[in-house]
Amino acid sequence: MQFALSDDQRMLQDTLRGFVADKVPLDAVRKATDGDSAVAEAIGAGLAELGLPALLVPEGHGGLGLGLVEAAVAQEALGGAVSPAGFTGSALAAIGIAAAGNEAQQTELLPAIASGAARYAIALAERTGVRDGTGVSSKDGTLNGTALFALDADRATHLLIATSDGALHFLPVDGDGVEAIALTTIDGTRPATEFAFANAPATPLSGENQPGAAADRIVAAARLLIAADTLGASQHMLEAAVDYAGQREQFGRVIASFQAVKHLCAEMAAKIECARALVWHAAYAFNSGDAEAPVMACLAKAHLAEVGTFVARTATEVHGGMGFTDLLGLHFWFKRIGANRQLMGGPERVRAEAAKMQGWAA
Amino acid sequence: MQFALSDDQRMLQDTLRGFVADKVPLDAVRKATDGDSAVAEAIGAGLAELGLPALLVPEGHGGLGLGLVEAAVAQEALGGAVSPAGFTGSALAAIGIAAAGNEAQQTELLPAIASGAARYAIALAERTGVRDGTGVSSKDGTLNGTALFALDADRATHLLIATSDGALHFLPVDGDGVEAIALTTIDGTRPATEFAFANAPATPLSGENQPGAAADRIVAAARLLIAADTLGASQHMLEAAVDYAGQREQFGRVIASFQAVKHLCAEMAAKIECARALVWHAAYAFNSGDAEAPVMACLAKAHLAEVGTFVARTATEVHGGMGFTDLLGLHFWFKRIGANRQLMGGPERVRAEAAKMQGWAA
Amino acid sequence: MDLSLSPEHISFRDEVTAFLLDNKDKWPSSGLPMRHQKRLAWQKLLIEHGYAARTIPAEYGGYGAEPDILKSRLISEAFAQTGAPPPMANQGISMLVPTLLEMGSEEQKQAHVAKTLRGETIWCQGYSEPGAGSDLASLKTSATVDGSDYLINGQKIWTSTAQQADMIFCLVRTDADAPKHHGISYIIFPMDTPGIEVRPLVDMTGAPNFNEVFFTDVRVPIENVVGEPGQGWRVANATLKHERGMLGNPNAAKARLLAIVELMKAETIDGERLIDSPVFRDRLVRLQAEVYAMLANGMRVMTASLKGEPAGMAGLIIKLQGCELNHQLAGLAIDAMGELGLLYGDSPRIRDRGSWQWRYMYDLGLIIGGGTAQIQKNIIAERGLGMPREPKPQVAA
Amino acid sequence: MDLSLSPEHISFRDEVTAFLLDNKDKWPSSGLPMRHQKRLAWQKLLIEHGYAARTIPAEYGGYGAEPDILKSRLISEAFAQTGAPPPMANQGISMLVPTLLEMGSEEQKQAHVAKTLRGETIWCQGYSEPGAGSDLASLKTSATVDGSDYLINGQKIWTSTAQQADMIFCLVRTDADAPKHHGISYIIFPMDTPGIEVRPLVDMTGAPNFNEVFFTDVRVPIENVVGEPGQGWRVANATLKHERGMLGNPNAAKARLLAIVELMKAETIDGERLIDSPVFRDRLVRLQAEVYAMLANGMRVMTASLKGEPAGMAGLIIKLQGCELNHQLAGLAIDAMGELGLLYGDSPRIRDRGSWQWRYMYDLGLIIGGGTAQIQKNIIAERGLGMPREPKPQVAA
Repeated sequence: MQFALSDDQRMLQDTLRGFVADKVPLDAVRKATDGDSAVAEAIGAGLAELGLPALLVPEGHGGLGLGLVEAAVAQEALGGAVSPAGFTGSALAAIGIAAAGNEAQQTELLPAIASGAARYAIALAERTGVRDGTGVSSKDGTLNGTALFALDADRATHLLIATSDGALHFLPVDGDGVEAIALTTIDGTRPATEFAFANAPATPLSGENQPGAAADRIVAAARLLIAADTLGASQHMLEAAVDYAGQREQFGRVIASFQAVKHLCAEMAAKIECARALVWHAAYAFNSGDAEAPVMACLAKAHLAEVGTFVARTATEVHGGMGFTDLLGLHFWFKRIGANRQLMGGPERVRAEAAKMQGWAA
Repeated sequence: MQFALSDDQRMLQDTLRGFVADKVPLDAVRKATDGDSAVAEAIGAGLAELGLPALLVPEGHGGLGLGLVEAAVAQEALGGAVSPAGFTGSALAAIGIAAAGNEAQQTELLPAIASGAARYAIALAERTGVRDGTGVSSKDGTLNGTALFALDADRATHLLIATSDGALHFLPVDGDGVEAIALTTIDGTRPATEFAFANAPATPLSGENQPGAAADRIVAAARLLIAADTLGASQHMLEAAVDYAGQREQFGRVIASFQAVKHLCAEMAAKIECARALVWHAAYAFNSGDAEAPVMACLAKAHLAEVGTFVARTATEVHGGMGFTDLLGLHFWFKRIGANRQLMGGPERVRAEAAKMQGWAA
Repeated sequence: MDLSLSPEHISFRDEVTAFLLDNKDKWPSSGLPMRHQKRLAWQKLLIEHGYAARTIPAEYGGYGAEPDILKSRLISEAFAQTGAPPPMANQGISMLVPTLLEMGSEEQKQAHVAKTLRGETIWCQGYSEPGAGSDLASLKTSATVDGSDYLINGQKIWTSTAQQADMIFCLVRTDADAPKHHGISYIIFPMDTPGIEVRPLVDMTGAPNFNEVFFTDVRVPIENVVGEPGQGWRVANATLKHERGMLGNPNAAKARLLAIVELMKAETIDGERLIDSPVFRDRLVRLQAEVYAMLANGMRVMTASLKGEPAGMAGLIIKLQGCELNHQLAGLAIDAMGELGLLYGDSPRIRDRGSWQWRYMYDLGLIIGGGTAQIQKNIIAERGLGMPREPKPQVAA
Repeated sequence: MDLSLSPEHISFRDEVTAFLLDNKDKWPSSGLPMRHQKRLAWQKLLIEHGYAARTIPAEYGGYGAEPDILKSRLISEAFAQTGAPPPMANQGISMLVPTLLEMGSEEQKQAHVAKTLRGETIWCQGYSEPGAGSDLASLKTSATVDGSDYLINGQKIWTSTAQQADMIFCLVRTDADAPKHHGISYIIFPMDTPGIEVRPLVDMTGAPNFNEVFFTDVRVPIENVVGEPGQGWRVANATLKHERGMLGNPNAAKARLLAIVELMKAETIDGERLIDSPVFRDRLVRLQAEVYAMLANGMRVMTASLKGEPAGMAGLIIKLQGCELNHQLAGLAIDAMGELGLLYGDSPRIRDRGSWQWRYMYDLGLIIGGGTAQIQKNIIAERGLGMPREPKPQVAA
C-alpha cells in the first residue's frame, strides 16, 4: 500500500514538466491566444512524440495501457503551463471506444489514436445539462441537432459524441452535414466548439450493453482531467504569487513579509495540497473500479472548481495591479481556471449529481 | 429625508445603553444563566419602569405608540448586554393584538400590556417550520397540540399563539390544559419553552379579516428584533475583541498591531456596519407599510445570522484561548448569536421565504 | 428616521424629470466620442440648469447653487429614471476640479475649472508608478529645477484616458532628500508637452482600460504646481478623498442584481429555469441582502453629509464591501449560466454581451486598484477602530 | 500508487481482528474511570500482543516491534471495525513517553515509561501560561535553585487531566537572564508535591475540560530536569511534534459526515426530510469533498512516514484544515436541524445528546488551541513556502 506517485509516474511528471518548461513558455501561450494556430500544432506534435495520445490506449491496441493517475499527472503539468494543446480528446476517446466499441471497432480505431493519426474532439456537454434547442439525435445512421462546448476540436480529425439517449457515435470532423462553429470564451488557450449536424453520417459504437454507461465514464474521466488541469494551474498561480511577493517591495520591505500576504499564500497552499490528494485518489479509484469512483470524480471536479476560484482570485490579489494587467500573463491561468469551473458542469450541478449517485437526492 | 436616528431615538438608545451598563453586568448574566430567576425579574422590572412594554402599544390604548425602529434600537442595546430579560413578548403581542384583535379586545388587552400587568409569551415557531407531531389546532374554543420554542415564557402571564390555520389565540399561561416544558438550549440567557395543550380554553383574536396576515406580521417583527439583538451582540463582540487585542501582548507587542488581527477586526467592522443600516432600514420599512417590508425583514434576519456567525467566531479567535474559557464570559454572546441564528427560522429557510415572497420560487 | 420627501423636494424632482423629458431631442447617444458637439452641448445645457456642476461657483463656470445633497441625489435619480444621458463624470470633473477649488491659485482656477466642467478639457491622473502602488508615497518620478521650470523624468501607470487627455495632474518628487511624504509636489501640465509618451496597458479584460505614461525631460513651469512644492501629498489626499466617493455605487449593484434575476428567469438548463434552482436562488437572496445593506449604508453616509457630519465607519467600508459585492454578483451570474457564462467577445450564443465576465474581472481590478483590499482593511482597523499601526521593522544590521 | 494490501498485511489485519473479537469478554466498557482494574488489564493485554505500545522497546515495558506504520494503521482500523476499546491514548503515552525515550536519562526512562504505558501513571502537561499562549517561549513560571532542588513558582493554564494526574511535565524558566528560548527547562514532578493547586477551568462548552495549575514554592530535585537545564525549548518542541499528530484525524471527520447524513435522513421539517433540501444537500456534498480530500491527504502523510520521508506541506496543513473542517461539519448539522440544533445538556427533544453543539464549540477551541489558526498560517507560509519571517519591530525610542 502506498499513496504516492510511483517512480514511473514521477518520471512521466518530470518529462511533462520539462516539456512544458521548454516548449510552452508564456510567449507561446500569448501567440496561441492571439490566433497563431501553429503554436498548438507544434506543442501537440511534441506531446504526440512523448506518446501522450497512446497513454490510455490498451497495450493490445498499440497503446501504453496506463490509467487515469498517469493522465491526471500529465494534465496537471499541462494545466500548470496553460498549454494550448493537450491530449484530452484522445484520452477520452480511448476510454469511450475501449468501453463501448465492439472488437472490430476497437481494433480499427484504437491504434490510430495511439499513433496520433486520429485525433478526437469530444462532444458531451449535453450529458451534463441541456440548453433550449440543443441535443443531438441519431436516426438511420445520421445525426441531427446541436452540441455545445465540444472539447479539443481544433486539431481533431474525428468527433466522438453522445446522443440524447446516451449512445456514443463517431464520425469524421469534416464529414457531410457537420458544421463546426467556434465559440469564443474567456479562456483563449483552448478552443470551445459548437457542432451543428444536418443528416451527418455517423457510426455508433456498438459493443455496449448498457447504453449511457460509457458516456458517463467519459464524463467522469473528463471531470477528473479538468480537475487535474485546475490543480496544475492553481499550483502555478500560488508559486507565482509567492515568487512575486518575495520580490515586490512596498513600505521598505518585501510584501512577502507582511502577515496578510503570508496568510493569503498559506490559505492557498493548504487548500491546494488537500485538493491534490483528492485528485490523485479519485483518479486511482477510477482505475481500480472502486464503486465510489463516479462520486469521487464529481467531488474532485467540484472541489477543484472551488479551490481554483479561490486561488485564482487570491493569487491575483497578491500580485496587486500587476496581476490585473496583461503584462505578466497571470490572467491566462485565472481564465483557464474560470473556464474549467464551468466545463462539464459547474460545481453546484456536479455536487447535485454526486448527491443523486449516493441516494441522497431523488 | 434622513436616514439616521432622530434625537428621540438617540435618547432612547442612550437610556437603554445606560440601563444595561448599570443593571446588566456580566455578573448578572452569569447568575441568570446559573438559574437565579431573580435577575431577569429585576431587569424586567427596570425595563417596565422605562416603559418598554408600552413601546409598541398605540397611544390610544395607553402606550407610547412608537414603532419598530425604536424597538430595534432598544433590542440592539439589550443584545449588546445579552440581557436575560427583554420586551420581545410584549412587543410582538402588541403588534398582534393591534392587527388582529377586535375593538373590544384591543381595549381590554393593550392597556394591560402597556402597564406591564400582562406579559406575553409568543409561540410561533410552527409558523416557520413544523416538526413531526407538533402544531396546535383550535376547536370549540380550546387548543390541542404542541408548540415548540415559544419566546419569553419565563415571566409571562399570557400566551399568544398561532394555530395551524394561522389564526391567533390568547390564553393565560397557567390556564387549564396548558403544560409548559423548559427546553435547555446553548443560550442560557433566555428561556425556550415547549407548550403542550390538552383542551386548553383560549380566545381567538377576532378582528382579522385575512387569517394569517397578523401572524405573518408578528413573525416579521420577531425576525427584525432577533436581527437587532444579533446586531447588538455582534457590536459588543467586536468591541471586546479590539479591546482585548489592544491589551494582550505576545511576541513583545500588543496583538492589535499584528496585521492578521487587524484585518480580522476590520472585516468584522465592515460587515457589522452595513448590517446595522440594513436592520434600521428594514425596521423603517415595517413601520411605513413599504410593500417590500416582509422581504426586508427576511433579508435582515438571514443577513444578521451570517454576519453574527462570522463575528462570533472571529471575535472569539481574536481572544485566543481566553475567548474559549468561561472566564471572560464572551461565550454568552457567542451562544446568543448562535441561538438567534436558528430562532424563527435559520438563514436558508428565511431566504427561501424571501424568494417566494418575490415570486422567485414556486 | 424619515425617508419620505418634503413637498419642496418632490416638486424639485418632478421639475428635473420634466426638464429631462422635454429635452429628449438634445440627448447625445451613448456611443458618441468624448468631444462630440452634441455631448458638449448637453453638458452645457445641464450646467445652465444646475443639473451638472451644480454647486461649483458661477464665477468658475458652475451653476453656483448651495450644496444640497438630497437635491443632488434627486437629480441622479431623475436621470436614472428617465434614462437621460447623465452629466459628464471624469477624473477632471470629480478629482481635479475639487482640488483646484480647494488648493489652486486664482490663475489655475480661472484657466481650468470652467473648461473642465464643460468637457472641453480632458484630464488624466499621474499618481501610481510601477514601484509605488499601495505605498504610493514611495513614488520616484523626479522633477528637478531648471531655471523657472521643472524637468520631469520617470514613469506613471494605471493612467486612464491618457490617450484622450489634454492635461495631466501628477505627483512628482521635487525634493529627493526630504522624508518621503514631504518631498512630493502636485503639478499640472499639458499632455502635448514634448517628452511625454503614452503606451496603452492591456489588462485581463483584454482591453486597454489604462495606460503607462513615460516622461523624458518634460519641461513644466514651476508655477504649475498646485499648492506649494512639497505639499503634494496633502493635496493628493484631498483628491483621493473625492475619488473614494466615485467607487461602489450601491444603486448600480441593485441594478445588477435585478439584471441577474431577469437572466435567471430567462435562461434554462434541462428545461428548468435557473431561478428554479434552490441552490442558486439561495445565493441570489444572500447577495440581495448584501445589496440592500449597502444601499442602506449609502443612505446613512448621505444623511451624514446632509448634516455636515463625518460618515465615520459607514464611509470607510464602502470600497471594501462594495467592490467585493459587485465581484460576487458577477460570479453568481456566471455560475448560474454555467458554460454559457464563459462566452466572451463576439461569440455566438453570448448572453448580455459577455458583460458578466467583463465585470467579474474588472471588479477584481477595482478590489485591487485604488488601495487593495489589504490596504482598505488597514485603514478600517487604524482609522475606524483605532488599532495601532504596524510597528516599523528594525533596520537589518 | 497502490492502495491494496499485501497478503502479509491482510493476514495481519485478520489476526488482529480475530484477537479482538475473541477477547470480547475482557473489553472494559467506555464509562469506566481511568484507573479501573478492567481498563488496566485490557491495556496490559494489548501491550503483550503488540496492539498497544507496539514499537516501544521491551526493556521499557513496550512490545518492541520494528516500526511499521501500515501495521499500526491496520491495528487502528481493526479496533474501529470491531468496536473494541482502543489502547489508552493520553498525554503521558503520546507526548511524555516519546520525549523521555529521546531525551531522558536512563533513570527517568526506567522510572516512568513502563508505568505510563500500562496506565498506572497519569500525566498532565504544564506548558501554556495566561501570558504565554501563541508566544509560548515568553513563559514566566520560574524555577530557582535552592540547594539540590528547584523552587518553582508561577501558573500554568490549559492543563487537561490535572485533577487525575500523578505527574506533570512542565516548562519552567531556570535562567531569567538568558535569551527567552534559552532560559527554559523541561522538568517532571509528582502532582502531590506540596505547593501545587489545581483549579478547574470551565470553558464555553460548560465543562471543565481544562485546568489552571498554580505553583507556590514547589520543591523539585534538579535531577528531575529532562535533558539539560536550558534545553527545555528543544525538548518541548520534540514533544509538540508528537502532539501535532494527535489532532485532526480524518477518519473521525468521515464518521461525523456519515452521522450527519443519517441525521438529515431522519429529521423532517414541514414533512420534508432535511436531506431533501437542495441547499443543505449542496453544503453536505461540499463538505464531503473536503473530508475526502483530508482523508487522501492523510494517506499521503502516512505513505511519507512509511518511506521515512518528510511529509512536507501535506503534514503542515493538517491542523489548520482538519480543525476547520470539523467545525464546519458541526455547523452544518446544527443549521440543518434549525431550532432543534440549539438544544443542549439534558433538554427534552435533544438530538444526538447535543453533541453537535458541543463539537461546534470544542472544535473552535481546537482551532484556537495548540497554535491558533493565525500561527498555523505563519508556519505554513514560513516553513512550507519559504516566505520571510515578520521583521522584528523597532524598539520604541
